[in-house]
Amino acid sequence: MPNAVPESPATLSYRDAVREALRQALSEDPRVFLMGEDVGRYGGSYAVSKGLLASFGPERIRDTPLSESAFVGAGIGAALAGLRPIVEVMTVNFSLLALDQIVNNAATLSHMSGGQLSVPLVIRLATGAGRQLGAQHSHSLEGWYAHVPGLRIAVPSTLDDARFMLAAALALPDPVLLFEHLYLYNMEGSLTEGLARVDLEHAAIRRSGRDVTLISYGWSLHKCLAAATTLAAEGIEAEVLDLRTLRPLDDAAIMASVRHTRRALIVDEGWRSGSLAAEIAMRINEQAFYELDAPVARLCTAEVPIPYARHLEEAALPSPAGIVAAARALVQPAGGD
Amino acid sequence: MPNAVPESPATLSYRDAVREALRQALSEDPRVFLMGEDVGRYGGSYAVSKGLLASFGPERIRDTPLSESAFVGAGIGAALAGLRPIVEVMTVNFSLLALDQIVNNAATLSHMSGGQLSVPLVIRLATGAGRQLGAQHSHSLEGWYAHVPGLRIAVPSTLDDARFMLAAALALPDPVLLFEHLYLYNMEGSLTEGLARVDLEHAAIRRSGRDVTLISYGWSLHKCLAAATTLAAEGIEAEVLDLRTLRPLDDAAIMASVRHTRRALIVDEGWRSGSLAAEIAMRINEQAFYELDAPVARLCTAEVPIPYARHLEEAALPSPAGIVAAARALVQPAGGD
Amino acid sequence: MNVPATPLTREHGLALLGAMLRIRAFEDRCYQLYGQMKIRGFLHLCNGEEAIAVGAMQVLGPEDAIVATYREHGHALARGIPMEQVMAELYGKQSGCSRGRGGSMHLFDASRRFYGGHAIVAGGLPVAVGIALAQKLRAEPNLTACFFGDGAVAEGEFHESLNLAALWKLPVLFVCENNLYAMGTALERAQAEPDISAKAAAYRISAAAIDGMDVLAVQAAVAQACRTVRAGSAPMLLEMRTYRFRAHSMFDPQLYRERAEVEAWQKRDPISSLTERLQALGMLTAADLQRLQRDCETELDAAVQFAEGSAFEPVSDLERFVYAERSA
Amino acid sequence: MNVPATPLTREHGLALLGAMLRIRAFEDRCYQLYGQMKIRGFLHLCNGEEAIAVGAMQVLGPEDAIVATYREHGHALARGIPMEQVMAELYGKQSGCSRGRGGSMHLFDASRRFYGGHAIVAGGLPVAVGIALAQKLRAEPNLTACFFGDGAVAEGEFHESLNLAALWKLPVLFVCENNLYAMGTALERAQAEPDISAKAAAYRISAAAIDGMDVLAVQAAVAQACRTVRAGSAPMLLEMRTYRFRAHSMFDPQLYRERAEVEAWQKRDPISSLTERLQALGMLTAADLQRLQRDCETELDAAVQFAEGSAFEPVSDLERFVYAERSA
Ligand SMILES: Cc1ncc(C[n+]2csc(CCOP(=O)(O)OP(=O)(O)O)c2C)c(N)n1
Ligand SMILES: Cc1ncc(C[n+]2csc(CCOP(=O)(O)OP(=O)(O)O)c2C)c(N)n1
Ligand SMILES: [Mg+2]
Ligand SMILES: [Mg+2]
Repeated sequence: MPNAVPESPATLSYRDAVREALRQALSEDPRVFLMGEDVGRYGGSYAVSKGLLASFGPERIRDTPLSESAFVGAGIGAALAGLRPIVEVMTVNFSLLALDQIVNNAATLSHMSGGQLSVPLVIRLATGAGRQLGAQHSHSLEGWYAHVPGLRIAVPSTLDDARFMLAAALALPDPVLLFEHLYLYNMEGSLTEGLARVDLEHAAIRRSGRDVTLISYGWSLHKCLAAATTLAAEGIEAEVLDLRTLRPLDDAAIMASVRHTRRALIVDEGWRSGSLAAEIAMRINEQAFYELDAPVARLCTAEVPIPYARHLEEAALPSPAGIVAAARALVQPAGGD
Repeated sequence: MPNAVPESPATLSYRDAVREALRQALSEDPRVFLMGEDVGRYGGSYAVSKGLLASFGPERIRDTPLSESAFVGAGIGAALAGLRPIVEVMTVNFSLLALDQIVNNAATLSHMSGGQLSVPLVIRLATGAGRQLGAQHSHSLEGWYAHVPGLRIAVPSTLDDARFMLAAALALPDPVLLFEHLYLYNMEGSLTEGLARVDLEHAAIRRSGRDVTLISYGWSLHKCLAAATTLAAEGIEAEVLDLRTLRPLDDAAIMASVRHTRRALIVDEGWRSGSLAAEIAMRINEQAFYELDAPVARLCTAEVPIPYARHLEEAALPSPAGIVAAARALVQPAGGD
Repeated sequence: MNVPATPLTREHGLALLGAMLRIRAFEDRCYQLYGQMKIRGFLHLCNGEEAIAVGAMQVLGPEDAIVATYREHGHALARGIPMEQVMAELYGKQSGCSRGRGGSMHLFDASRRFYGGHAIVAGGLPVAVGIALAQKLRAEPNLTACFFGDGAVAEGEFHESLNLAALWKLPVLFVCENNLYAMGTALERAQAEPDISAKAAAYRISAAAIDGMDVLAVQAAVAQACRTVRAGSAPMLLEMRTYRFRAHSMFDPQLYRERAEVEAWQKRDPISSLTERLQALGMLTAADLQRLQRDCETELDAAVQFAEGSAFEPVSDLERFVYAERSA
Repeated sequence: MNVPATPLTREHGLALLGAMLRIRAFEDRCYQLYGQMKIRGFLHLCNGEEAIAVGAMQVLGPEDAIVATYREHGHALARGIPMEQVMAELYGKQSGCSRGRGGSMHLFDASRRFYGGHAIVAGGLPVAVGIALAQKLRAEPNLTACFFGDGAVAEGEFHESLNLAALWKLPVLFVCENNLYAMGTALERAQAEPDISAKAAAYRISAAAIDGMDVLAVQAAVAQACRTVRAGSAPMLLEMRTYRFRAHSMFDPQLYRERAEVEAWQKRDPISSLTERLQALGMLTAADLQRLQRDCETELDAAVQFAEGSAFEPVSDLERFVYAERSA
């Protein structure tokens, strides 16, 4: 039986949507609990879990000390032992302290035990730049994590996904990292009527077009959508593909769109070298090289630790204007090189 | 004045070459010291630093407790304060415990302080699979590290580089990670006569050819060289490019070779998705797309935590036979798709 | 710790008071400027905790090194980084002490051996250990003072760093600013053993808990600790018991603590305490106080003007300093 | 710790002795097989430390969970993973307890709640904390026993994990196998405070140092600790003082310790000690001993035969289990 569609207010924020997802998960499955720094009394660093402590109590909305490695590892242990922990690592920047647990334990235990163990753990992390938080608080490492076999990486970039991806992640027997871009928490809108679940397998076309495919996720997705509007006014119809999951990547959806438009621009907030964009471009070249009308292009973050000053930070990140320019160059090349 | 060429035995191992490099650095610069787990009394986990304690004493050949984050961070601090630490992280697998220090501190401090600080730190790490050490001891993460601006990543893959890259790294004001493939430590040979230094800027052609460029580094480089011999017997002349530095990449050398051969196969021990191979391919597509006769190909490690059993480990890693087959397919396509 | 009382002179008393007032005024102005969106990003103010930075910096010499956290305006100012450079940094200007690249959480001044400004909790401790290692290997008489919060104590790096420093007998003065909360998490909900100074025994480090609201107690304790550290080339841990009067950062509804608790601590405000003490000793007149306050405002106005008038770094310089420009 | 003496029966004494002999024989055989290149990778033998695994497993119930290190053959065997499955694992065979994917450092048996086999030093501690958290949240009467070496104590995860377990009152029994060395690094060159059990105070955890060469002492201490843990649902730390007779792993010239030290400890061999004790009590005849040893060899021969005869997993299965095959 599909779950009844829970009631949601007419408009809500991305933050509310994630909170509703948590509330539903906690309500429906006694094995689920949330743990992380300041998820309880503080209400979550980004106010995502506000109110949950009152509803579910401190055993299930569990504040942790500053001990990323231990509480992520504890999430792994609890998952091994049959619970369904949701671990919040306040931001991806701090997850570097827990990387050993994530890469050496969560990602390996199923395979290394010959399939005896599984780690049904969900880790939620705020990610991204754009709020002038400086070099130690602005990483976009979801693409980097997507390198690691054994992990699943997903990015809710719409309200619907913010609302329903968590349940999909919890239904999987594997460690899933959900990256929430901190710029999206305030995004408002309404959920698709009647929607009650989403999958963690398929990319989604968020706008159709025939001239070029803009491939993206997270905050960059919204920049792509804005760019597509601008491009449309110039007569360029961009298709916008929301990757949704970064590991595994939905090759079929990527290739289908690229075969249709014959041109692709990948927009990714990761640093350019070794970005997820490179991987996607490689796959397009591996699978659809002869159907391209132009080399695959990418727009990524400049290769700098993200600076505090607003104008420098803006210059470092992909922008709608930059996307427009890059897409235009793909569609209307300046004349051979 | 260039350094006098130090005397080295007629034949030596890669391990000996690294040790000689350490010995020279310690002898020539009082600011240099080596620190890490078991570098002293034990003689180094891979016997690299054997004998150095007796020569330089425990202050400069400094055994550390198992505290990767603290002693890597201490290396950063000592570098900030004007010393030239060489930190040995026994293997890259354990560096995950120090990742916060490497990514959030070593890589950011120069930029974030507006250029006031610099971190002239060298981190040496054993890397790679191939010795049946299982999933937690077989990572190849050098390509992954190459994603991070502020770091320099280099890989000595020949005896000459094992002997002289360290000095080049110490001469730089930035954090440099040197990845030594554990399979190479026993490799024997002799140094190029008269060579006294190498740079950390240029890739090197290790074998010339006209039909296809094999791009690689580390243990994979030697697999490429073996494959090139086999291919030559079939009449396929492969050029073998040793990347030497993974960050920055020597685009000019890569493009020059690819423009010459018009075909490229990248061989990389990292897991396929998000591999350095994808980045290199992307750059080739960005810079030399119209000069390619075939899509760039790659051969990477299968996307699995490396298993213990020998046959499974071998199946997971790039092999000379696999390289031969992939290169052959590039040069003699099986007939259009 | 048995801290001998130093006789208090009027001059020294006014200097301490002035230094604390200056930080308080700076923080209050930052608060306003944040509301005006002149300062952005995360902003962590140290109101209530001024005595620690001020008391400690009296003692530390110009060759000693300092490592601090993201709540470091007070340390930066007390260390002598010019206020205008700190303010310009918060404005993201090129004239800022980190050229506008660091912001509030990443103040640096190499010339004053002020090594940040670290925004990863506990991330500064290993770095401090390394600086002290350099000091020791060079046989310098200097030490490294490392400031961090109670929240950092739970991190593995605290454990690893204290052990390394003690094992290698390094001249690190670990100064824990225990304000009882890490964001919204009260110490006793983060630490099985909430007595932080007691943890030093696990590393054979000597430690003391100090009233961090009393600048004279802080100064005396740091003075004695520095003597111990320099003499033995061994680390020491001082736990400063303090309280932050404002929110953790600018986005904090403070659901986690009672108004009454805040008010009780406000009664122990280090600035009013010292004011009263100096008044009681007849060392401080109303005019003195007015003058000190006026001086702060004058300096602040100038700093704001400097920051407002400074240029932004050109965007073309974005990629400078990712790799160091000077040679090694 | 005040451990009441349990009256020793012949049956129990022989069981303990047999279990230790079995592990010793297994390790010695592994040593040979490694020389023959039947076993590859890293191989860490536990000769000298058998009393800890054997003593502890007497006490732990089938529902208790176990987390161990890469030096875990003894724990796996004492826990009841069939020897043939362990041997087959070392051969890399599909019939191995981890299907040949894990090898010596990564033995697993979910059915026996044996959660590895962890090769990152201290990496198992947070996992153990999490398993215990699940036990507590489900209000089970079970506990998690977490074995680790003295080297792990310096890692941040030791600190973080002990704090979490104590703070949350979780049923973890931390068992430190202090064999005085982490590879070549002697404890006193790794720890400013080399008394490991003393560190527990920093987390308000009760602790005891036990003679890890005395299987009866180990068993008694673990029994009492388990009672404490189960009763209070709070962790405890036992430091087992022991020694490894062989090299750290197979590639270790042992430059870091004196032959005399090794020999002194060999005199305290847990197997000969118990043998002598049982003989003194008249509970062990020469025939008994011979039988026990023969049993070991028989079992070992069968295990080797099983391993040799088992199939390798097909290469086509390489990518199986990267993601779990069963649903969540
Ligand atoms: C490793 C890490 N985890 C989490 C955070 C988010 N965070 C920033 S400040 C803070 C609280 C730190 O408290 P404390 O150390 O007591 O310092 P205080 O803010 O009280 O001065 C947290 C959790 C961080 N910056 N770094
Ligand atoms: C995090 C980490 N660092 C380093 C190593 C390499 N290493 C393997 S075992 C070992 C020594 C561990 O000593 P201890 O914990 O005392 O266990 P023992 O081997 O004595 O049983 C080291 C340094 C590792 N496996 N993991
Ligand atoms: Mg605090
Ligand atoms: Mg040991």
